[in-house]
Amino acid sequence: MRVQHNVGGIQGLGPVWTERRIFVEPWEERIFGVHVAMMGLGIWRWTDLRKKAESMNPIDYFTNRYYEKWLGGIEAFLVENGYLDGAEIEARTSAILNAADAVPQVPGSDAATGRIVDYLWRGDSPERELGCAPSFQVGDAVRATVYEPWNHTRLPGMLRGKAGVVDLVYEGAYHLPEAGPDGNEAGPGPVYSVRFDPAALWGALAEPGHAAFYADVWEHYLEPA
Amino acid sequence: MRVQHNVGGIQGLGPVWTERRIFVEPWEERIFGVHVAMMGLGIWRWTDLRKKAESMNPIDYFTNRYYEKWLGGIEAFLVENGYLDGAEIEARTSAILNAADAVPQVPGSDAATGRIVDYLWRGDSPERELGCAPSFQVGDAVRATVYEPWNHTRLPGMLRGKAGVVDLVYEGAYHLPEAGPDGNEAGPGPVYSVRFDPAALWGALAEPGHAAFYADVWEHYLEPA
Amino acid sequence: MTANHEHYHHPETERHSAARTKAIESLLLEKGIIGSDTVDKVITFFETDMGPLNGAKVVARAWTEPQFREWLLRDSTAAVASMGFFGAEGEHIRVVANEPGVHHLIVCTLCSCYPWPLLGLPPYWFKDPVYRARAAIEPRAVLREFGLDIPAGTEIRVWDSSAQIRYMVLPERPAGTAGMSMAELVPLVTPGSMQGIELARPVAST
Amino acid sequence: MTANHEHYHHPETERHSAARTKAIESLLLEKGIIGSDTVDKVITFFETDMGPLNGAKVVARAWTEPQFREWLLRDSTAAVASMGFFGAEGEHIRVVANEPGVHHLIVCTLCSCYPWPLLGLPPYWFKDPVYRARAAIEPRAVLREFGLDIPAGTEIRVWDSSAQIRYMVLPERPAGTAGMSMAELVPLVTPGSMQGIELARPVAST
Repeated sequence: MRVQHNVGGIQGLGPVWTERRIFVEPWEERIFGVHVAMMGLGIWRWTDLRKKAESMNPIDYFTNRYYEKWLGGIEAFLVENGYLDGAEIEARTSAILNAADAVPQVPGSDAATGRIVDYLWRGDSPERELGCAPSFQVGDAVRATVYEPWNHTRLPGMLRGKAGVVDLVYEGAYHLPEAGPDGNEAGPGPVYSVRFDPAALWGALAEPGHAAFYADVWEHYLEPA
Repeated sequence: MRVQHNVGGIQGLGPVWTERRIFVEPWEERIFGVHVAMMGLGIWRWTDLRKKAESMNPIDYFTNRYYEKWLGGIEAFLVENGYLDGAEIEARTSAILNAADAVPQVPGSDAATGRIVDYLWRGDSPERELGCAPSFQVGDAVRATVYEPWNHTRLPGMLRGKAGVVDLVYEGAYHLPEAGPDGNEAGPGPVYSVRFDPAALWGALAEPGHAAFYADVWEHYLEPA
Repeated sequence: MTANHEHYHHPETERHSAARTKAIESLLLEKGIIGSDTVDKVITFFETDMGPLNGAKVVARAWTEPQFREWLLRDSTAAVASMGFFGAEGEHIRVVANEPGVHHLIVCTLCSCYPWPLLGLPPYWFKDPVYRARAAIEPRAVLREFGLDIPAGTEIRVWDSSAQIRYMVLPERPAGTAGMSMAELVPLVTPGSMQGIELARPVAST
Repeated sequence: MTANHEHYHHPETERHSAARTKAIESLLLEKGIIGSDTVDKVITFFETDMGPLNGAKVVARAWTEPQFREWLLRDSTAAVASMGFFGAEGEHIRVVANEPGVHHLIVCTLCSCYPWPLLGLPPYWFKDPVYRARAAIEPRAVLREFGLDIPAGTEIRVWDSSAQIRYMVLPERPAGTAGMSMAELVPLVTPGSMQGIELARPVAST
């Protein structure tokens, strides 16, 4: 089990952290900017970031702040994919720690900035042509499949094996980037908004009176209930 | 979900701690002795300790050492059940921290020690008379029920909804101390040794070639598969 | 030994993370992968073009134009695009409307999906695993921690953004705002009211 | 930021835990709930009466007496009780025997169930959540971390003590021990060999 796939409903975590700021340290805004640049340049996708987060040590996942996970994921990805060298990151980090002005100022790529701003305005929709009609319609009882994802999933773990009712059929089809050990991604398919009864998901642990939990679920994960 | 009910198969935890000692700090041996005393005197049961551990903040559960959980559980139980007062524990702890010889020496109960050693030799079997014949026999396909335990369970979470084969029917019946919100314990019932295919439990995450995972499962948790 | 709530700000760790971030940015720059102004441009973009003021304008318009409200709830993506709000993480938008007896709350249990063009970037609470774990199973208790008491008779609907649709809550229009202009209404639409952790701000009693 | 492996020994925390333990023990004593010698007696009990030497004697006898071995595997609780090994956490014992092509490993994924009368108290690795998580799903990798390589052709059977039965592994008798007495065999039976994390010690080559 990857704990990160089963976050919804974990017991005993204590009070919510009600921090309303987006960034709590200046470096967090910078690493977010690097992330957006990597997205806009096609260097990585959300899926790559999510794979990193979903494969973390679960204790680190819960104790590292949000952007600490991003920083770790971005660095590991850039090294694994040959964009940067681990040793040069180490050396540069040490240089910066030892003397704040150690970073040479070079112009970089102007074209890159344009592409990135363009991405922010265009977005990157996973919508694809629908190959065949959706199998379910509004009001159908559906059940999420029981399986253990290989490393990345878009089916929240608490839904596995649980039945709900289709509340909405989204138009079109959306690319599902989940892959098994063979590396092939599931690909495009219909997506449904499914209403689940919280008591069916969490039994007596669900808050009394909690009536409606909705999740967006790919047809890939559903069977008739 | 209580993460503590789903420990078997959690991914990404890193290397095993191969520490072979039983106690790594002298106080651990003392709190273990207090635990045994509480067992022998009928002050608490394993179930009480387990309830405390299973309801912990999961991050604390994974990061606190074993006997840190016992110490926390024992202290909370003794206070909740009126054996000790929280304030007197605090005051005594401070006194000890400030002066090592602050503990008055009093004789205590000699009879208690005898009862505790007797418990160690007698044990405390949960075996009970079997009310009715076991429903399953060796070779039967069985499936563990899908449910979310209220606070304490003896069904490891990774078995929920999974099918296995009865490998052995234990003689007699055993008390199952699991209770729901109403506080009533499940009571005595047959127990089976059930063989599960690791790939059925954990899919592609199971170690290649891992062929056999056996668990002892109360009939309470089983249905025909 | 409790793990939450301090969220681990150790000056040494932060100093190291800052240096590491700067190292990565400066190396990407030297290799010509990004431009010297790239990260600044991204940050400015979210300060000027993608923030909760956009969502507030959508809400205020829905409060004042019944036809727009109907369009917004039927085809959220097109309706908000018509006001110029679109882009990354806003390719597919769904607006859910609070009404008497129904309160909506958004969460992303798997990560931190959020409608950037309408609300900007998500606040820390939305990204923290504790909110994500608890909003799903005990929304009423979570809302109380944000200071919002939802009456027992009101159904709370929790929306988990587990696919590519990004959610925004259309809060109820506060009492005593009849006849107010969009410009007057927009300040009442707090970010929290569009996430479901609070109601739109009541009109100040003068 | 990795959470494992240090297992959090902070002198201040340990000092505090020690004082708290002493506070609880001394208060229970003052209230007449326990005796002044209770905790010492318990500790002595495990040093003298319940430890892995018991299990080693059972194993050595099973190696040398086929009839006892048969009884031990058929009715473990009765067989070990006949040698004087019974008591708390040994009310229901099950001994599983290694053989060519089959290796056994014990775990308790829910807590730390362990056959006290045969093996004493469990070592830290057995109680640690990381062992409990990983032994269940990847026993071969875990055994390699203990220095034991199980050939691919050997089936590893993992036993989870999820009810009240307590497990012990009967390791295979090492080669070259024919004719050895129980007294000579007992030292070959390490605690790890009865848990499944190692094999019985080979005979020292002289």
